[in-house]
Amino acid sequence: MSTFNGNGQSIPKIGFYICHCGHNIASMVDVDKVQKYTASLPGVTVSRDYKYMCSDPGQELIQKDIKEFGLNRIVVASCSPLLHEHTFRVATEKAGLNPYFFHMVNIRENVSWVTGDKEAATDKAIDLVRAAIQRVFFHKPLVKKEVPINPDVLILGGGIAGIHAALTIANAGKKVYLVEREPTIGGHMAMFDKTFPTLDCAACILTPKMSAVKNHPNITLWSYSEVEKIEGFVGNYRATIKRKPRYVIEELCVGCMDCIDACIYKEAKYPDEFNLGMSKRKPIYIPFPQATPQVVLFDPDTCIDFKSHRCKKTCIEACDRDAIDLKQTAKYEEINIGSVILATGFKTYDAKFAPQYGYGRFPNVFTSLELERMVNASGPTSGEVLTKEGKKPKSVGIVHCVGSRDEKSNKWCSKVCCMYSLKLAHLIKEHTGAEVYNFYIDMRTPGKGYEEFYDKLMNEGVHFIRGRVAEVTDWALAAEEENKLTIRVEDTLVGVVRRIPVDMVVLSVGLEPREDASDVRRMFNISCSNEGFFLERHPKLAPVSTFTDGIFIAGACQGPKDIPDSVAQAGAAAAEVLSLICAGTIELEPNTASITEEFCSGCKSCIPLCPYSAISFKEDTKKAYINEALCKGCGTCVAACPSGSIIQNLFEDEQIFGEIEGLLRFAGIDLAGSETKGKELEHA
Amino acid sequence: MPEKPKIAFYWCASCGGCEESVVDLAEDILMVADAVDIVFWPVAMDFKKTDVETMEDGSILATMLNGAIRTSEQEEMARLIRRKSKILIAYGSCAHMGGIPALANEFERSEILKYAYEDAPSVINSQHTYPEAVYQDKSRKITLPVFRNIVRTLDQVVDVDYYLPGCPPTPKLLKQAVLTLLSGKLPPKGTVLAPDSALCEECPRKESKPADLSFEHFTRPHMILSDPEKCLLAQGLICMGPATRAGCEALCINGNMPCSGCFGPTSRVKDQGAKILSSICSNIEAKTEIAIDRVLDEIPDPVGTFYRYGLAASMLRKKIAEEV
Amino acid sequence: MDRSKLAESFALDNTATDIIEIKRRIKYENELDKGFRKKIAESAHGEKLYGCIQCGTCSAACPVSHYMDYTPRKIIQMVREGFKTEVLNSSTVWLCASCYACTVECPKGIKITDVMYALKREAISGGYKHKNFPASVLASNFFSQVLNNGRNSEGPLLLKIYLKTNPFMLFKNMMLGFKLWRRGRISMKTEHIKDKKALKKLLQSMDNMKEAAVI
Amino acid sequence: MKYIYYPGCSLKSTGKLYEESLLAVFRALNIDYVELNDWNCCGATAYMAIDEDKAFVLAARNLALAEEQLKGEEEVNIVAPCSACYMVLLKTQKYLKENPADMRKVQTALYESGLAYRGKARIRHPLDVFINDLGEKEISKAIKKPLTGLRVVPYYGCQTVRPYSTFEDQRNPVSMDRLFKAAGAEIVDWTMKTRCCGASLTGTIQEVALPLSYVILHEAKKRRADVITTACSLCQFNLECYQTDIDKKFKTDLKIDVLYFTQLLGLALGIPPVELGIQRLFSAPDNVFKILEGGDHVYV
Amino acid sequence: MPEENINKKWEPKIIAFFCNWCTYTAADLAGVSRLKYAPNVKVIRLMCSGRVDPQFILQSLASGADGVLIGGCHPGDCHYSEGNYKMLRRFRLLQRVLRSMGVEDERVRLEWISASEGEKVKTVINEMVDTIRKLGPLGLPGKISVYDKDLAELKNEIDTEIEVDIKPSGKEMVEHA
Repeated sequence: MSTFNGNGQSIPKIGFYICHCGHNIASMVDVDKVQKYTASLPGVTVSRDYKYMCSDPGQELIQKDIKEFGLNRIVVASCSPLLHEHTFRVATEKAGLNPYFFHMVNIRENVSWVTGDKEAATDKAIDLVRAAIQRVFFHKPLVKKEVPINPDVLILGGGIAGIHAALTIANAGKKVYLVEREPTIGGHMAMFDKTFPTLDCAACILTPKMSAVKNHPNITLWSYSEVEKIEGFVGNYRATIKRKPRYVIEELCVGCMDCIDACIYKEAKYPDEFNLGMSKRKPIYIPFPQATPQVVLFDPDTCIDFKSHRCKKTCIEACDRDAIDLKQTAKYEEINIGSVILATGFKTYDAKFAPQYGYGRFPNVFTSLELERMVNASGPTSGEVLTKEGKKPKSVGIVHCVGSRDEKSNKWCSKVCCMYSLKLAHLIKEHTGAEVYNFYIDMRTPGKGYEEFYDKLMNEGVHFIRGRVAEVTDWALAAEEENKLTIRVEDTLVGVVRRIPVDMVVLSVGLEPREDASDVRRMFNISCSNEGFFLERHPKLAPVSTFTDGIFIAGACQGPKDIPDSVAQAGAAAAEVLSLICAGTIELEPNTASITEEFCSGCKSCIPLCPYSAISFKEDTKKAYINEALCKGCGTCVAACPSGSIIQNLFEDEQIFGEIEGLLRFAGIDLAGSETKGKELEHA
Repeated sequence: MPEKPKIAFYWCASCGGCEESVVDLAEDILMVADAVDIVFWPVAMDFKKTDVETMEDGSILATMLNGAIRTSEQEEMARLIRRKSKILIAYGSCAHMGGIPALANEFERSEILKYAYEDAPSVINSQHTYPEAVYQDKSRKITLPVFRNIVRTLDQVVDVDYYLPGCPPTPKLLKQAVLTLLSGKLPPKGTVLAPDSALCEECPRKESKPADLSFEHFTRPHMILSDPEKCLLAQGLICMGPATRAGCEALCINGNMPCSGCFGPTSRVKDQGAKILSSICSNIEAKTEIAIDRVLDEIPDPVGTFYRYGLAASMLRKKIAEEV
Repeated sequence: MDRSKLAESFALDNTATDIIEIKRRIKYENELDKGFRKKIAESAHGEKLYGCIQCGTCSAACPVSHYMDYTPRKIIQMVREGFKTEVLNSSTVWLCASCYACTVECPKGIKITDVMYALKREAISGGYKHKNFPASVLASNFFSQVLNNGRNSEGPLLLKIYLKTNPFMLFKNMMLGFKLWRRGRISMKTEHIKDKKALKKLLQSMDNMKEAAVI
Repeated sequence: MKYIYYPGCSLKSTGKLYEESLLAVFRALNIDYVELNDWNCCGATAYMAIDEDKAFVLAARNLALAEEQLKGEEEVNIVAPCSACYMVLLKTQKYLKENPADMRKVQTALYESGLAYRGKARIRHPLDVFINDLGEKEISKAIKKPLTGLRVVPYYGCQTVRPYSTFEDQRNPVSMDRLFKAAGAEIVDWTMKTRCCGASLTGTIQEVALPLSYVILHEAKKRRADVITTACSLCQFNLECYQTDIDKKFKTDLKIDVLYFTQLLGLALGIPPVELGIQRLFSAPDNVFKILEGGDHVYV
Repeated sequence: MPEENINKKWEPKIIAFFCNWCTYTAADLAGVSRLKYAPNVKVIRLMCSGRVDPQFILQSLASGADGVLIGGCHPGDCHYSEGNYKMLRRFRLLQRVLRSMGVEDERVRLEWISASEGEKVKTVINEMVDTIRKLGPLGLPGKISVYDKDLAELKNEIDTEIEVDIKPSGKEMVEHA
C-alpha cells in the first residue's frame, strides 16, 4: 500500500474525463462503465464522459470543473499523449491549475484500436484509468522550462529540396549553412534533361537557383563536405562539419578549367561519376559545366602525383591564380545552430539485384537514370539515344517497377517512375522515332497535369502493356528475336503471354533510402520507417517534423517524391524552422532529473551514465549535481542511483509505483493520514 | 521515587551477535542500567515466558528484539512482547530485513530439512529420521514449534516502531537510540535509527573513487590483494556501500573488506538488491549480450551478494516454488 | 532455326476458334464458391494470395503457361473470387511442372506453386478428373507406392500409369525403356525399405492425429 | 566432417550414373560420406498433391534418421544430390520450422515409431559442398586433366536453386560455373540456367514437355557449347534420353552431350570413365573426349 | 481469493514499460494501423528504457503481474544514445536473480522495437501473452498470502489485537519522567 504523505499539498481532488473520440473509442470501450467505475474511486471528485474531449467544449468542460469544484488533478482518457497531451496541459493551465497536475491515459491507440473484444477493451481501459488515478496523487506542480533558439540553420543536402529550403530561409534574413557531400549542389535534378509533365528543361529552372545559393549573403555553401558530429538540443545545436580536401583552394579558383586542359592526361580516361560512367573525365575535373561552386577538384585515386609523386604538375603551372594545393587536408568547421533540415535525398535501386532483367549482362539494358543522362544534351552522347553499338534503336522497352512493389527488393511504390517513364518514352520517341513499349503493373499518374500527359503519350502511339516483365533474355524462338533482347511478359489485359523483341531495354528503377541514411539518422537522433526513409513525426499532421525537436526533414529522404512535392516539403520545413526562430524560445518538457543534495552520498555511480555530461561532482560539497540545462530527461541516472537520491520530474519513483499498483489493483492510498482500506476490484 | 522505565531484550532467529553488541557498550552499559530496569533478557538473566505474561500490557517502555522470525514459537513471543511493549524496536539486520537466516528463503522448507537431517556431510541418518512435530507418550503430549516455510522480518509479523540496523548495530547507534528513547523526543514511527544517506558519505575511501568508473571485470576479496587506500568498487570488488545506509562508519571498509549491505537501504529505496544491481550493471562496460554475460559470470551468486541481509524484506521475499 | 517448326509447338492453341461456340460469359454471384479462397489460402500456407496485384509475372515466368487454358495469374484471381468449378476443371494445375519460377519471381511473395499443389489436392479429393492429363494418376500411384514401400520404383510405376491412362504411350516409350534397361538405368523390380512396419506405424500415427483434430 | 549421403529413388535407377560419379568424385576429393540407413523416398513433387502432412512426415523421417545416424556429432549434413529431394527436404525443414503445430505433429508421429527429429540436420546440395566446404582452390589442386578448351554450359534446372536454396542466387546461380572454371573449362554464360526442362511432364504430356527441353538444347547448341552439365536426374534424363525424339519432332540434329556435373568433374579429376557411369549414357560424349585427349571411348 | 480467480478464468496480467521514442511510438503505430493484439499487456510510458528501475519490475511481479515486458529502441538507436544498453545490462543480471528466485526467464522480456515496428509490438505482445498463458499464473501476492495464513491462524489462537498508545512525531511521552 502506498502512503500519500502530502508533501504540503492539498488533498487530491481528481477530475476524470473519458473521451468517446466519436466512435473511435466508444465503439470498443464501454465509456459509461469506465466513467461510473472511476467515479467510485477515492479521490475522484468529478467523472465525466464526452464526445470529443480535445474539442473546445471538451476543454471548457475541464476548465469549468476546475473552477467550480476546485479540482487539483486532471486525468483525461483519450488518445495517445504524443498527440494531445499538450492540448490538455494548456487547457489545465488556462483554468489556473499547474499543467503538470494533468495526466493522460491512452485508451485509443493502446486499447480501442488494438482490441477486438469490447469487454476486454473496457477492462483494459479501467485498469489503465485506475493506474492514472493512483499516479496523479503523486503529481507535483512544475515550472516550465524555456530555452532560447539560435536563429542559424544547418541544411544537409544540396538537391532541389535543400536548395529551396536554404533560399527560403535565407530570404527571410536568417543565416543558413548548406552542406553538400558532392563537389557540386544540384542533386539528382541536375542530371535530368526535362521534367514531367511540362517537359521544361531541368537545367533552365535549376541553375538560377543554384547560383542564387552561391551568391546569397545569408548562405554559407560548403560543398564536398559532411557533418562529422552534432550535439546539443533544440535551439542549441553544435555541429562539426568536415570539408574534404579538393586540393584546390576554393576561394581562389574561378573555374576557368585551364588546369584541366593542362593535365598531362591529354585524353579523359576515368569513368565520370556524374554521367554514371558512360563518359570519361580526367583526374582533375569539374563534375558538369553548371556545377556550383565552379571549382575544380582532384581525384587522388587517379592523379599520378598522388600515386607516384612524379608528375610534371602541368596543372599547377597552368593555374595563374595559384589555386592548386596538393598538400591540402580536410578542414573542420564548428558551427552553432538552432535547427537542422535534412534533405539528403535518395538513391536509385541497383538493377544488378534483379538479374532476370539482365542489367550488367546485356549491354543494351540501361537504367532510367542512365537514359536521363543519355537524352540530356550535355550528356555522354550529346542527347542521342544510342545502343551500345552506336545505333539508334528501332524498338525500346521500358520496364516499370524495377525495385519497387516487390517483396524481394522494395515493397513500396516509388511514386515517380510511372511519370518519368512516360517522359522517357516521349523523349525516346522524339529522339529516335522507335517503337516504345511501356510494361507496367498499374499506371499511377495522380498529379496536376499528369493524367493529361499519359493521355498525350497514348496518342503519340506509345505501346502500353499491362504486365510485369518476368525476364529479359537473349535467346530467340523466332527469327525476329535473333540478336535482340526479348522481353517476356503476360499481356494481362488480353490474358496471353507475349515475347517482345527490342533493341534497348530501360529499367525504371525505384527510389531507395541512401546507404548511409541510418548513420545520418543516428547522428541526428531521429527515426527511420521500416523501409529506411526518415520517419516524420506524424504522417499527416507533422510531415516534415521528426521526433527530435529542431530537426526537420524535406524531400526524398522522407520517401519517394517528385520535384514539386520535394519543393513543397522544403518550403514547409523552412516555414517550420522560421516559426521556431521567430518564437525566439521553446518550451521544453520539465522532465529533467535532479539530485537531492541532502541524501546524495557522493558515490559517483551516476556520473558516467549521463550521455550529455549533465552530472558533475561538486568538490566543495562532495556530492553529485545535475545541470538541468544539459539534462534531457532520460532518467537513466534515476533508475541507477543506488541510494534513491535522484528524482525525475514527471516520472518520479512514487508516480511509477503508483501506476504499477494501480494497473494491478487499487491498493488504496493513505489520504492525509486517514487510511483508505485497500480493496480488490472485481470488474473482471 | 518514580519508577525507572522498563526495557526488554529478546532474540528470535539470530546468531547472538546482537546480544553481544549490547555488551559492547562497555562501561556505557552502566549508564543504561542506571537509567532503566531490564525486565526481560533471556540471554543474560533468568526470566520465564510466564514472567512476561503476567506483566501488564504496554508496561514495557521498549523492547529490542533481534533475529528473524521462522517458527511459531518466535511468532508467539513476538506477539507477546509486542503486547507488553509501548515501543518495539527491530534490533539488527535479522529483525530489520531477515538477515542471514533469510537467505533460507532461497530454498524450500523440505530442502532445508532434508539437507540438515540427511544430506549434510556430517550427518549419518540411514533411517531417515526427522524431528517429530508432535510426540504422544501415553498421557503426555510434546510439541515442537512449527518450522515455517518462510523466514520473516519482525515487521512482517507484528507492528514495529523503530529499526536499529546493522549486523550487529554499533554500540554508538544503540547508545543514541537509548538516549532518544529516554529523552522522550521520538522520531516518526517506522524510522530507521541511522543516517539516511548511503555509506559512501562516510567512507574514508570516497575520494579515491573515479568519476568515470565502468566495470570490465568483477573480482572477489580472496582473489586479489586489494589496495587498502582505494575505493573497492574501483578495484572490481562488489561493495554494497552506495546502496547501503550509513551509520556503521565504514567498519568493513576499514577492515579492507567490501560492504555487504547489513544496514539495509535508505528510506527512498524499497529493494536494496535491485538498486545496487541497477547501479552496478548500468556501469558495466560491455555492450553485447555475450560480453555482458561474461562479466556477470564473475558474480557467482547474485542473490547471496545483493540480498545477503535483505531477502526477507525484498520485494519477492521468497523463492517461488510449486509447493506452498 | 527455322520458325515454322517452333510455331507449331509454341503457337497459341487456335483450334478452339474453329468452331464458333455460343457460350454464356456472365457469372452470377450464386454460382461462386465464397469459401473457396479461404480453403485454398489455408491449404497453401499463408494468405498472401489475397495480396495478388495481378501483375502477370507468374504467367510470364512460367515455362508452360502458353498451354494453359487460364494463365496462373488468372487462376489466382479466380481462386480469390470463388470460380471453383472453372479452376478445378482447368488444365493449368495439371500442366504445372513445379519449377517454382513463379514463386521466385512473384513480387508479392505468393507461393504460387503451393497454390497449385493445393488445387491439385482439391481436384483429386473432389473427384475432378481431367481426362487429358494423367498427372493425377501419376501422383496417386506414386503416392500409394511410397506409402507401401517407402520407396519409388520408376519402372513398375511408369508401366502402371501407361496401362491405366494411355497404353499407346507405353508402346511409344517401349524403345526408350529398353535402352534404359540395357544400360542398367531402369528395372522392373519393386524397391522398398527394410523397416516397412515402422513406416506404417509412422503414417498411422499421422492419420490418428488428423482424426483427433477432426473430432 | 562426415556427410550423410541421401540418394533418393532416382539415383538408384535412371540416375544410377549420377550416384556412381558423385561417389567416385567424393572419394577422389577425400570427402567422407556414409549412406543414410534405410532411407525412404523424399516424397518428390507428387506427394504435395495428395497428402501434405504425410509428405512432410516422410521427408522428416529421413532427417530424423540422419540425426540418429550421426548422433553425438556437432553437425549433421545431409547431401541430397537429386534436386527434387534437395528441395523437398529443404521445404519440409523450413515449413516445420515455421509451423510449430505441424512440427509437433510430425515429432509425435516420429517419436511413436521410435525416432526423434530435432531440426538439427543441414540439407546440402553436392554443389554447395564442393564450392563452400571444399572451395575452388582445393578443387583446382585436385584436377588431373584440366578441361582446357572445353565449352561448358552449366544447367542447374529448377529445384536445385528454386525456391529454397540457401547457397545460390535463385535467378542467376553460379556455383557450377565456378566449379568448372576451377577445373579449367571455358564457361558459356546463358540465361537458360534455371529454365524448366519439362520435368515430370515428359512422362505424361510429351507434347508440352519436349519443346521445353528442345529450347534448352537448341540454345546450348547455338552458343557452341560442347557439353551441358546438369545437377538433376530428371534434367539429365530429359535432355539426354529424349534427344532422338526431339530431333524427330523438330527435325534437327542436336547431338549435344549432356553429362552430370559430377561425371565431367570426375573426368577432370582423372577418374576412369567406367567408374563414372559414362557407359550408361545413350551415346558417348565424343566432344568431351575429343578435348580431353587420351580419353578412351568407353561405350557399350 | 487468488486461487478462486485462477480457477474461474485466469488471464495473464502483464505490465509493459515502453520507451517514449521507439516502442511507445510503435505501439501508437500499431493502434493507428488497427492491428489487433491481446489486451493483457498494459503499458507504462517512460522516456527511455534506461529509466526502468529493476524495482519497477520486481514491484510489478510482487503486486500480481504475471510478466513484465520492457520495450526500448534498438541497440545504437537510443534517443538518449545508450539508455537501452544500460537496461540490457541490468536485465541480464536481474534475470539471473529472478531465475534463482524461481521466476521463469520468459516472464520478464526485453525487446527492441523501433518506432516503425508496429507489427512487432503485436507479435511480441501476442507471443508473450501466449507464453505466459502456458506458464500459468505467477500469483505472487497469492502465494505470500498462503504463507501468511498460518500467521493469521496463530493470531486467532493466542492473542487479540491490542491497542498500543504510541504517540509518534516528536511529541513528548508523558508516562515517565
